[in-house]
Amino acid sequence: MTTPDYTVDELMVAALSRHLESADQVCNGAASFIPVCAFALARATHAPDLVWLAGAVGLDARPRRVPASTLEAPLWHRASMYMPQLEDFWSYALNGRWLTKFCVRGAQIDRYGNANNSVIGDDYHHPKVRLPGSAGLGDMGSIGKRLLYWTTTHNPRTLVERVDFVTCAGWLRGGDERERLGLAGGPEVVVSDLAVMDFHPRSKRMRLRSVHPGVTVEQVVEATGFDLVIDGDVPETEPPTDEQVRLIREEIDPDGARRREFA
Amino acid sequence: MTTPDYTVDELMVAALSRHLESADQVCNGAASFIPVCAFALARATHAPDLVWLAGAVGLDARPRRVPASTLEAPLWHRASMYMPQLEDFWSYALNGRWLTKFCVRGAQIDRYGNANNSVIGDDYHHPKVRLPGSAGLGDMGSIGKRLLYWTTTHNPRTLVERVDFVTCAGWLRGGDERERLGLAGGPEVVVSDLAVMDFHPRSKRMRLRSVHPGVTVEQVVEATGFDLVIDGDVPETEPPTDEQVRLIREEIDPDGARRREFA
Amino acid sequence: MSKIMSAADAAALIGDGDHVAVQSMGTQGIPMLMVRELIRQQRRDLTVTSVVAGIGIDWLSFKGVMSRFCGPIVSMERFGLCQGFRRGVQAGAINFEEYSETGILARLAAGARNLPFQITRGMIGTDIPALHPDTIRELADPFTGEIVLALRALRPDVCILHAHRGDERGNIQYGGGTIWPDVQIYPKACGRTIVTVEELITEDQTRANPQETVIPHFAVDAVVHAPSGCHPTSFFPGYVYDEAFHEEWVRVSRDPEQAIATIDRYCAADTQQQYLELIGEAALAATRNWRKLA
Amino acid sequence: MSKIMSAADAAALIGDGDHVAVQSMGTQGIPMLMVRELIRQQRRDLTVTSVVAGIGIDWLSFKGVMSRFCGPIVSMERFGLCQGFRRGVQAGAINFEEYSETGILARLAAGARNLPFQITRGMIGTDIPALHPDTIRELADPFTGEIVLALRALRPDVCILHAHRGDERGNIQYGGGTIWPDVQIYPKACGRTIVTVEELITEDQTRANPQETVIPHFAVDAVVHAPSGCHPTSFFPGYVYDEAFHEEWVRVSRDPEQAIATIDRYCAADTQQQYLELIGEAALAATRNWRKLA
Repeated sequence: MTTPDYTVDELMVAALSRHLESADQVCNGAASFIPVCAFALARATHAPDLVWLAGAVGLDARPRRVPASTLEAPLWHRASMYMPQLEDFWSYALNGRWLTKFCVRGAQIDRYGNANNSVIGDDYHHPKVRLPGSAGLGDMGSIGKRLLYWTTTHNPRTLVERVDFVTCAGWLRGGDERERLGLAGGPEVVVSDLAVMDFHPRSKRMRLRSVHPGVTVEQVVEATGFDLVIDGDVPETEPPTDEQVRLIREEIDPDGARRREFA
Repeated sequence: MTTPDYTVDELMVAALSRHLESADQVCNGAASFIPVCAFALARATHAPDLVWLAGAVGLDARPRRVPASTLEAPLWHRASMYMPQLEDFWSYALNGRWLTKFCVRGAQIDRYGNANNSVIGDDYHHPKVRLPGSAGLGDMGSIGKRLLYWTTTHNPRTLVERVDFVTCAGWLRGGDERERLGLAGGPEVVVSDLAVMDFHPRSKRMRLRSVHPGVTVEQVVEATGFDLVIDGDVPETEPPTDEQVRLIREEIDPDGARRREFA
Repeated sequence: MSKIMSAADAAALIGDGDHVAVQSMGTQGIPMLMVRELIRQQRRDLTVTSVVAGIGIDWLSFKGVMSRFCGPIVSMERFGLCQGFRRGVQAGAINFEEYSETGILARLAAGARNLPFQITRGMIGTDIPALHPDTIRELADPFTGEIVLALRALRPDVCILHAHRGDERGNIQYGGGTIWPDVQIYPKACGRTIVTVEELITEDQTRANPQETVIPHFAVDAVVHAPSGCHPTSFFPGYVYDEAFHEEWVRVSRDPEQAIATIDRYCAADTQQQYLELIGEAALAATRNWRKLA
Repeated sequence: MSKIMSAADAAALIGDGDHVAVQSMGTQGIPMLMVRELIRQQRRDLTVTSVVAGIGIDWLSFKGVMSRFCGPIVSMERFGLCQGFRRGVQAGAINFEEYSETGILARLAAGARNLPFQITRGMIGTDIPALHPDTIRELADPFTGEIVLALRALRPDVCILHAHRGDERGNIQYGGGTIWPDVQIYPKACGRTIVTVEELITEDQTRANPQETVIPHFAVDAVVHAPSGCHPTSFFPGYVYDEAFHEEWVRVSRDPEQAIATIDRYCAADTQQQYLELIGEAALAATRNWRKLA
């Protein structure tokens, strides 16, 4: 067996990019290196018309490379529009017709795809750890977006039975609860450093779809804080092609900003 | 008796300007030549800091002279800001702290200072005359503005007992009705081509305050479609000073745009 | 795939009975090329929304294209009432669904943001709310009980705008002057967006001045090249309204036959170029002289 | 009467216990001169609202100036959590009144327009609404019965913004890049407005570029000259964030004593000029090099 010529960050970028199409418009928030690389990879390969609103500001930006921040002006280099947030960005985001997919990284993600970026601990007002807070997550889970989760820390502290606080609405308590509240969209996929998950169509429980090359199903089960749904044989996650790896390393992110997510 | 060296349009401009102070911010709408001249006169004399948002767009504009339109770019020549209407103008107008006075010309104005710019006739859906419509009037009467009316057609068709349709909320049916609806502001003055009126503090009925030089109280009563409140002796409207007339004719409106209102 | 197309192809995006939001600010910024094209294609039964409708609505009224106007005002400002519109309403052929400015903007803002309604304090105490029980309701503030008006979301089928520049992807730029609400709100509230532009530019030119882009390409369906496309209305800073044209219109529009003959004459032009030739270089040159008015 | 004043005089417009909206977008656009001045003047018990709070809020937290934060997020983006803020909340010394972005923007938009509330579809299904029974209520659309969330109007006492240029009347101009919501909404929602500016200009210069004016003078109370006034955060297009400064802050802020000593050292500067001398020309030059990051 030869050592594969890619690293897990590149695998994740390629896996996430597969969930993006030419007809989509996406934006990114703070410290979102893997999504930003995935958008660029999708645009360079199978989704050339994917619209990317860099930092929720710069339309179709063409940064020379992924910079050290995904929320600063270097990211929206050569954009065709600097979208004002108040009237424009939020109107397009709320509208329902555009920006229909959104990538989310939560400090906690639970079995129904709810995410927590607010507090760790049982008492919101006296938390063990105060996390940064909702930002746009508190909106994006509720306004019809198809949510694509990523996390570089697939472990029982991140993937939990139930989030301590629902900052971002996923499938709530599963089944049709989301639908009953009139919420469209919802979580579709979780790309972690070990595996790719989706959600069971009826129960809305997180389901193991593939394990990354070199990772076993048992390792994933062990690293997950709840029982994953496992339907039959679990295939291996498709590895990035040589060309995808080359694009990521040479064209998109030569500085390796994506590895900041593994600090 | 010598012929006075001013015309009624100049008298009206001077009379209206007396109701503006340095602390005010005002804007103007379409075909508002008398107010625009009054703003300029106030700024040139007793209210140098009066803020004028030309055409609800151009902040502190300095047009060379009053142009043929009060809603086109020549009016906001040399402005210090082009105020976007959607987010900025309407926020400042609704806010309550700014733009607290507004000049209104209605096709009909009634004894309680309600104005109609919508339809003439009893049946809204089958009007005798379809007027241009509410524009901002339907807002300005309801959002706390102090309303300054002007009209160049003081006759029983303009000054009516009851407007056929309330496009702009005045004192409604008088007394405290406006207050009971929670509406601040309200009509304060009516400057016509014959006289100056205000509103009785309690009943809110229109009250004759002064008649223009050369006009008798009887003529005003005759020209008004309802019984004006008359408290004792009615003085003469203060005529414009020579300097005011000079400013209007030579500096502010040398083309006589103000006389378009008497067509 | 380029979004640049002819006025005729763009007008095909508008069907009989559609609700069309048309940019208009009295004598300013009316996309007249598209107004003429709707007349040429004999569209019927349109509802039109504008902020301050002007000569364009008058033409649509005379030619029977529009059966309903939804907005705050129809007026050519210093040139007075639109006679075709006035007659149409008085005769019962056109329905005027009248709102205040904050009223129509609240309806569009709700549509833009996929919210069921927006609120305003405008119109309270006036006779306007009672006209519209289906789109204006009193609503108690859940915190204090205070009464405000809720305006129901409006989502027109299509909008027509005019701007300074557009590229083939559909990015639209504004190049000076104030931003009217039309440009900011119609593309979000309306199902399809048609923009006529003074100038076609490349995407690289768009990227050179991203701060001037006001509509992102993904919200635009058609870009139509229309130099002097607002004539006889003004479009800052390029040209002012055509005073003589409007005055002639005021004169002929007193008589429906003359009015229709006038409209037909201009609508006979197959292209914007032909239309501008009909207008003549002398008249166009006069509209480029701001000093005449300033 | 000129509105240009010193940071000290501007800070006098802010009292103990005030609710202060502070411009902030993570590592971008924080009016740090005024943040330092509030620390120098030992303000207490402030509530601060920001869209994306950053290092400024961390300093106010460490120095006990702020007892409540009202907004969606506190983060220095790639530099991580604000440790002083985090400790303050965990210790119960600071209350974090958490809203989503559309939530805080709806509250401010209502305040800006003197409306009692604004609605959003954001936060439905999350645990956030239940935290705020006094400011978030479910509301049925009066037309369809659909449930949305009503956000109560917020009217902070004062706001602090940073912009490219200002004149003595108080007109404020922006000169490039995107317009953050702070600039558009705080001056309308807040009782008083303080703006620090990179450059002082004359009113004639303002009139030469009216399309760049973003706040009218009548909504501005104080203009404070602050070249590089957002350092160590960025302000497009003039300068990027100071990477070394932030990294050093991440290091020292793990230890409250070191953190406070660091803050005190910079707050000892009496003027912006003195502060910039403390930072040093080499560090400032590095922030003017966008290429390093782009």
